[in-house]
Amino acid sequence: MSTQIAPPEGTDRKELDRVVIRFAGDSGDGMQLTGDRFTSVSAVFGNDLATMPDYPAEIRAPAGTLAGVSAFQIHFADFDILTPGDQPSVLVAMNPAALKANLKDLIPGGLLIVNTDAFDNNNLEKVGYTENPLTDGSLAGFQVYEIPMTTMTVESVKDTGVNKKEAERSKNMFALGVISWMYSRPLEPTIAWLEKKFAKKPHLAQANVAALKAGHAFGETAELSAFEIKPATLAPGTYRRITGNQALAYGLIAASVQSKLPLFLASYPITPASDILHELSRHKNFGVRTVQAEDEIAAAGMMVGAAFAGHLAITTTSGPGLDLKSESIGLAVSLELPMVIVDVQRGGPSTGLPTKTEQSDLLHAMYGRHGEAPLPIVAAYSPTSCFWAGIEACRIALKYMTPVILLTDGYLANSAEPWRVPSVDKLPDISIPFASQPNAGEDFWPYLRDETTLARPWAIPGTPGLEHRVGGLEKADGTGNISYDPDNHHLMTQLRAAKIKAIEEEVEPLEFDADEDAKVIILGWGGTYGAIGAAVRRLRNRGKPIARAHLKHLNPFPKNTGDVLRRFDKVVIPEINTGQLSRLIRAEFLIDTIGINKVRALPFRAGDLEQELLKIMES
Amino acid sequence: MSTQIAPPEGTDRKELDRVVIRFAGDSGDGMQLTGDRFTSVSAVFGNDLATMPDYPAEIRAPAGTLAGVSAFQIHFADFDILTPGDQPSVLVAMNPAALKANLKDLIPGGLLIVNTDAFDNNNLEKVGYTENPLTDGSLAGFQVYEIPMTTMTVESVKDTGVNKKEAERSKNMFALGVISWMYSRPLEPTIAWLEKKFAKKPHLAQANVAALKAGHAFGETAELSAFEIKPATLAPGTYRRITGNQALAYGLIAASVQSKLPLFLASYPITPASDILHELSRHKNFGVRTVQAEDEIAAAGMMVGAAFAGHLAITTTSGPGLDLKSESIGLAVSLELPMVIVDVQRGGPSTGLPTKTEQSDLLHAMYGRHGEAPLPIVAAYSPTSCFWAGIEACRIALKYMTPVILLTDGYLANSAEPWRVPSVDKLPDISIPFASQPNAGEDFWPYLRDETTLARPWAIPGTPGLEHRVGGLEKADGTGNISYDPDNHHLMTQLRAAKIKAIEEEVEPLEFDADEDAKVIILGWGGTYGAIGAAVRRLRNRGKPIARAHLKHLNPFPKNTGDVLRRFDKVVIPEINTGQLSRLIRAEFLIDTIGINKVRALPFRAGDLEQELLKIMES
Amino acid sequence: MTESGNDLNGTRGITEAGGGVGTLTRDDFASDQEVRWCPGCGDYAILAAIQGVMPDLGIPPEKTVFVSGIGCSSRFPYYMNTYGVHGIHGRAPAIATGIASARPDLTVWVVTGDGDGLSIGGNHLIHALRRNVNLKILLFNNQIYGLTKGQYSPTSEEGKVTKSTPFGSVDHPFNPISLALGAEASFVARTLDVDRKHLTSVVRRAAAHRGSSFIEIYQNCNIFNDGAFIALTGKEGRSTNRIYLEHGKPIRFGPDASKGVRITPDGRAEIVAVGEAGDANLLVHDEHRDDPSLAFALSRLADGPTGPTPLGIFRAVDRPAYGDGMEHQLRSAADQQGPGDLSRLLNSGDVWTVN
Amino acid sequence: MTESGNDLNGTRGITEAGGGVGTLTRDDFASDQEVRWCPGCGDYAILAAIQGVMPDLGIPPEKTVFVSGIGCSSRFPYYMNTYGVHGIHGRAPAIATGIASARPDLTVWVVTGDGDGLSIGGNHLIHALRRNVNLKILLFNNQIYGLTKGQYSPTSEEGKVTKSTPFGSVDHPFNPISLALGAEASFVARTLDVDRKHLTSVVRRAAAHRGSSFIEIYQNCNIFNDGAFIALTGKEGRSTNRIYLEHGKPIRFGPDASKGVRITPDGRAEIVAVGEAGDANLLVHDEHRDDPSLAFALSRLADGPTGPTPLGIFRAVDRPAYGDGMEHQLRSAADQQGPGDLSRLLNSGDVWTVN
Ligand SMILES: Cc1ncc(C[n+]2csc(CCOP(=O)(O)OP(=O)(O)O)c2C)c(N)n1
Ligand SMILES: Cc1ncc(C[n+]2csc(CCOP(=O)(O)OP(=O)(O)O)c2C)c(N)n1
Ligand code: SF4
Ligand code: SF4
Ligand SMILES: [Mg+2]
Ligand SMILES: [Mg+2]
Repeated sequence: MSTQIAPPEGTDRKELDRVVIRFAGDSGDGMQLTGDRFTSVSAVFGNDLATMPDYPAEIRAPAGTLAGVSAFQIHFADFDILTPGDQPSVLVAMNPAALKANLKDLIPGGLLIVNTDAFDNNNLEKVGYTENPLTDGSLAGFQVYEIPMTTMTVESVKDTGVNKKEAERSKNMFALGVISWMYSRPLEPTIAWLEKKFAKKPHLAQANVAALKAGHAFGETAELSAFEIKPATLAPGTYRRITGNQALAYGLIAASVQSKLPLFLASYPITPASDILHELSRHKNFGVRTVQAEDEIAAAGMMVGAAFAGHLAITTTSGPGLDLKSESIGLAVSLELPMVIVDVQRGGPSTGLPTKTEQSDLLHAMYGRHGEAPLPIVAAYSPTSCFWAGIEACRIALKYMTPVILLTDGYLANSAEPWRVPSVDKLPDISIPFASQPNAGEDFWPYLRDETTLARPWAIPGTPGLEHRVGGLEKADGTGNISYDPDNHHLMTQLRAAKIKAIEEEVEPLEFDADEDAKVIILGWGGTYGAIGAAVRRLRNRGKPIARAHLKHLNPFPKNTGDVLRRFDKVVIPEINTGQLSRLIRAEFLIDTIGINKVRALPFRAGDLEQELLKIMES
Repeated sequence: MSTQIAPPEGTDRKELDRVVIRFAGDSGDGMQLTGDRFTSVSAVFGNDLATMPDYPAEIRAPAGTLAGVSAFQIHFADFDILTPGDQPSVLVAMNPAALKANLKDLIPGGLLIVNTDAFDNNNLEKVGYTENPLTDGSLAGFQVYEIPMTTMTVESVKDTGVNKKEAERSKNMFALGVISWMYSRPLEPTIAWLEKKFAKKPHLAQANVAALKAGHAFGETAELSAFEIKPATLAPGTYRRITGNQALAYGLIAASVQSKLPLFLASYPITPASDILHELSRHKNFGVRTVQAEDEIAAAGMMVGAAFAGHLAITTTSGPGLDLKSESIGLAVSLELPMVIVDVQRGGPSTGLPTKTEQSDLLHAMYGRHGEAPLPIVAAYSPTSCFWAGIEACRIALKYMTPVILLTDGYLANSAEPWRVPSVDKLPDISIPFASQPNAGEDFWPYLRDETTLARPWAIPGTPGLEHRVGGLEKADGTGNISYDPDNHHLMTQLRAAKIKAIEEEVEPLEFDADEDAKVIILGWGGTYGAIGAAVRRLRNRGKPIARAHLKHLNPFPKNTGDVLRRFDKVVIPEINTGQLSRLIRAEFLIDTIGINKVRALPFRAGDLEQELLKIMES
Repeated sequence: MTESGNDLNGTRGITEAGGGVGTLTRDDFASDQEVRWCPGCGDYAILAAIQGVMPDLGIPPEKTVFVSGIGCSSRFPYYMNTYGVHGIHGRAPAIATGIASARPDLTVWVVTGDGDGLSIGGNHLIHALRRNVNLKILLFNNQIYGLTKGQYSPTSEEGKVTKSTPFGSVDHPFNPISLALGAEASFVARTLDVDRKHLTSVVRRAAAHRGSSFIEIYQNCNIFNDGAFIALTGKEGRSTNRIYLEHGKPIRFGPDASKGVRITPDGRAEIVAVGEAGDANLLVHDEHRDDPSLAFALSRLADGPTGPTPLGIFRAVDRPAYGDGMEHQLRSAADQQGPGDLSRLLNSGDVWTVN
Repeated sequence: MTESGNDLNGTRGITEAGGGVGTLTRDDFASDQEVRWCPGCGDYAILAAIQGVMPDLGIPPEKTVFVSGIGCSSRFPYYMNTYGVHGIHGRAPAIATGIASARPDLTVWVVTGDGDGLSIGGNHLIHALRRNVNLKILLFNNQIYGLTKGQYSPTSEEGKVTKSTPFGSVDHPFNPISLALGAEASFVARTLDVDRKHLTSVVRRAAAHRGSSFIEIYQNCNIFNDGAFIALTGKEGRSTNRIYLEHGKPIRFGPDASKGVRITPDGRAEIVAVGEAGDANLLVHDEHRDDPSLAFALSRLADGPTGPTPLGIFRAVDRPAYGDGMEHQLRSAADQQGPGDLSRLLNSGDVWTVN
């Protein structure tokens, strides 16, 4: 850990293996952009990295208030890392609000860079500081760089012809310049980017570039600590950064291409899922149809309609929207048509904490429909895995003629990672044939099943001779005619369950990674993958033998799940909920589980997990 | 069993301990009414009884078709009985369709009474009989009474001035007369009832009475078998017959009276729950407000609003409606306001089998909301217990300031039983005080909790000084102000769960009833109570030791549930679903369970259960 | 049949309409399922009329989809030998929007009831109309909930005594025509179950309209609301109360066309005796008027079908259909950006290479 | 305070409005919560106006309830020191209907947005209007989804480029006034965030109306849809484009009131130069006309707020309020059947005794 703390002084570049920086300022201060630029440069430079934005809650609060603080955290390193970092080792605070909101996270002895210009009485009062923390000694435990960033920025841009407001707005580039010098990031890519962005307003480009350079020069002149983080050794390939939401959108487009079906998305905006809709609506040249429906029920209904019509039909939402889609998903189960419902989980219950993350919709996805209405559940586990998850969910939906729920979460959705771009010709062919002729003598029976998959045929409108009606009333297996026969209902209930259960035959077995002598296995699912990995790494570094496994299919479970878990004395399940996977594992396998459950609507910290696991291992 | 079969001949009244009669005819034949009259007379006569109507599926099909068959089954006995009977020992079939649809249920050797007039070619063809079953020998295994009911009815009413259609319509009274003679039921109550019903159309009263008497006389003249079923020894008291839906409506009115709160019901019609709305809308003099909302979401929203406004707020629905209410129920959990959601379960998934029964919404009730949104679940177990369940659900809701889900089912809803009318002064006082003054210095904190129940105060509009705002965003415990603080969210998540868990402290312990040496316990919930009881009785009659228990609280479970179950080698859980309670028991207690799961959208038959249980006990 | 590639039109697997559209008969559109409405139900007449007119529309069964919600009326699709979805309560317009916007090559019909379409499904209905989705919407208005056995509906008259309102309902009903017009509907009409000729002609016009066609069909539920439309169907009312709207013609009705409709100077439609008003002062009906105010005023002539009531097409104007707009965007995106290239997409943005 | 018995009015635990209504001030209605809209948001002006007018209405804070859904606008209740429910998206009218029909003694306000009220919540809105529930509904129309950061809404103009419609939207917007009128609304008005005097006067009228009052308030979202109402708020437009409707007065507007509105013989509202038309031929506005056709015609003067646009009260007619009808039934049932007696109820029907 010591390598994370900046050395007190010296212009020699000290080598670090990893750094976690958090940029924090007012919503209007451009912190997301600053973080994003720094990330981009670091990625191209070759570090491994992970990022996490932390937007203010929903609406833009008045400048300078706590509610208005916006932050962006980046973790970058010379090795493969797994999370955006528990706590920053470096905090850039552009105003008192940013300091107040974020200081508690900075590691002891960490480096604090403040824009002193913003620490006037007015701003201090707004957030309830009675004393100026820069002078009252309360920051003694940190290494503080006080920089009058606004003044210096304004000074540096004075020849560019920008007005005062524009000048002050450039201070985020000044901050970026400072940090770039300290962590030896090149300025050129950002200069090029600024020039492109402000191509139509050259004076703004000039001012931003001037501020950036001024910050860099200041770092050098003031002999701020300087560090070097070597590139990580990543697998060869072409890389790009990608967030979970974007990766998922790409995954769905890929599924469309690989299934040779046009993509149809009906969705209703909701945080943190909206960006999937936004991204997909940009790719009309792929034949992607996007509909912003009047509500989630309509979106789900449109999905059902498009599936009936022969499209690869998708809807995306978050918790409250999933509630509303329940009835339509139940219809989809009864119709046995392929479609994918994406739920980007956020803090609940009810409106809850809409911009935050949680894993609390698993049981809802599993059971949140009246009657017996089973369906497969797939979960992404890292931002880039959303690409895979999108394809996998579509593959299962099409092969088994069933709606599939795909779970991601607010953390995965907004966080970015470097992504090794897959080669398109390695992607699986997931196409299935439409029914094209009668299957029962002269007749077409819409519920005559495939013997292996139990899937029914998909006959789409436009196909002469296969006209048929489907609906939510119970239907006779085979003919699909309405049936109130009790035994048929029992049969259909069993068939619908068996079809989903049958998927386990081709779900890849649960991989696990166990040290010799490991007595404890940590079982995870979803977005905790990185944090669990980092915690396991730490335990191993301490010489503690441990095993881990991560579920990507939540229904059905991989066939070997029970066997894997039974090898160990203790099964520990960390979840950002009160124990939902635990409940499923216990019910399914009668295996005792130990939950680590923090429902803070934030990702786990690897350090906290490490401590909790240690306690469990030692008890 | 032998007592159930009618003896071949003789005019002496043979004593039977119980009989199961099914009246079956076309929708237009008045079978529900016939059954109802027979039931009423039997009840007043003093038999114990249970009934089950079997309506045709949703719409009135053309006369004479299978889809149009309507049936009514009554089980009556000289001892306390538990179910409407597995299979009729007597079948009255008014036409070929009724025969075809019901014959498979008649016990071997059972008594079959047919209206031969309806067995013409036209009617036979309509239901696909190529030969007349009355003549082709296919009924050899039964004792058949062929009676030309239509002709005899028309003849009997010819002096009353009714037209042909009206005359023919009276044939159900003829049938009732025949059966009344056979089972020695008095005619007077029915005559009085008919005279009241047709007070404004005396010729119809006359005709119906004439037909009734003619049937009775025919029975006597033709020397049909005649039986006697003595009154049952029931606990002393005033009795009436009541269906589950009606009992529930009364329970809710009682809860209103006992809580001193006006009752507010917002509902959207849906089978089989609509009758609760219908019943409650008749009692405006109790201050009951009923709103037929535009849909279930609105109904749930109105319930939430009425609860905020200080009413005892209720919504009633069935499966598809419960789906739609999910989001509002989640809001209710977050608001911590008292209200009751009644779900009358029916066959699912989707539209499923709307007029049939099922127990397949348990997990949906438990988990069917996004986020962590726990709430109590209460289940009625017999038609009359719906009265208790209505009060109990309201009691918990008020005491713990929480929405409660009350589960009943289509079987309980429509079936009738004799009900010993409770004495009003024995009903519990379930009132709770509204908040009337500040609770935090000068301020009112809407989320300042009671230490024992963890309930928050209920301050209703109109109370000066307690103005406050509630909403679905996460709120700080105590003040109730919006809070995005991670630790507060964790705390609130735990508090919401702890509040529900705390209810177990005062849920009555799980009663169980075990034979010495019983190694197997049967655990049930909901509407299977009667069937399980009958099966257990049969096993005991066979000398098989067994234990049973029935859960009335599904969340939280009674505190001793695990302990009770662990006393036995095998825990058998019969459910009309694929094992929903099983999953909860396994997850909660890590106890292995053996499910008996028939998803036929019909109540269990005691005989089938007995067989299944025997198998399990002997394996 | 195009088996390859990801086809913008979503027509993979679809053959072109087989020949012989001209030779279609009513039987081609009738399914083998037993019809299960109550004897005497108005739904039978509507079914007969629709099955009768389908062969004339020139669209083969396989290109036709019937979508419904839940209700007696919503059983309709089962009886049509076309593609069909019996959806869930109130959601037919949403499901149909999915089909129609995915597949502009299909003709999509929605069959709904006054409860299904105006109570639980009201929102989807008004949004479909606003968007002008290419749907032919048939609203069977029997002013009651049939399937759930007789509760009042949003079109039941005030004071209606039903199972759920034993003391009479206290809410004011919708006028479906006014509501549709307020929701920007481009084609709005009303007809009657028992008037087969009129029903057929209105349906034919609706089918030809590109965009949303909304038809309110007064339908008698002889079990739970018998005679609700007696003012229009009874012997006398038939001739006195039906106001047939005909484009380009002065609105006259009643025995000997002795009554007519005119617009008052302050913007109301009112019924007048032709003799008094003078033929020239009668309103000449104009379906195609862009401004829906005239159609709206006509819809207010009757609050409920208890007196003189307009039947026919209130409004029929051209406006781009939703699916067509979407289709246009797909085509022009493909034209401008070239067809989607997955590899190029995945490799877009700031990429870097590790060797 | 009545502590006993099951009180028909649901007023158990409620004291009568404390004295001093006349002495209420704006501060009595402002909560202690920090207001968190974007600086410059039109919501501030509306909040100020509402807080300003509340003391004049004569209803104390404890008898006032604000109910909202989800959206920027829906944060409104937090800033009012009254009872309040911040509900879920689109459901405010339903929640408020529950409150208002349970408690006719309260004044219930609904604050909603164009997405909340017209997209997801459209059905509840039109049903509340049809029923004439005693609600004061304020629809903040900024023609955009603010809270979810800028998607188009059902009032956004066609072709709108937003995050979810990068190529422009393809759907036609609602005209909220037309929709409300089509849904039988008894009180329908439109006003403007920046016109405090007008806003206040309209709100005052809405508060006095028994039944549903629907007010569309044009509200600028300076972050995601800045300037949407510039035609009415910009220096020039302000005087040329605001058509203030005043009951009983000929409709005139523009510089020197040089323009006016008249009804064409075929039932349309049209804008004319007063000089040409002649003062006497101008339409005299009549809010109270039972037939909503005139109000509807006026609503069609402007498809969107980009040219001359009517502001003010389109319609204000009396119709029984839903809760009052319900209340009436409760009272007359109690009068006729006597107050509920539980023991009698349970023992009703066919009973028998076992000894
Ligand atoms: C979500 C849901 N709520 C309620 C129902 C029950 N239900 C079925 S049809 C219907 C109303 C039918 O009325 P209408 O639409 O007028 O059709 P009609 O039967 O009169 O043709 C209702 C309430 C349901 N099936 N699903
Ligand atoms: C069920 C559900 N779906 C979606 C959302 C996300 N959401 C919150 S507000 C909103 C729209 C806001 O637009 P509008 O009503 O116009 O209010 P504004 O923010 O513009 O004031 C959406 C889609 C949600 N909270 N709940
Ligand atoms: S209940 Fe009414 S609408 Fe339904 S089928 Fe019967 S007559 Fe027709
Ligand atoms: S996003 Fe728009 S509507 Fe929302 S607070 Fe900001 S300016 Fe106002
Ligand atoms: Mg109807
Ligand atoms: Mg808006």
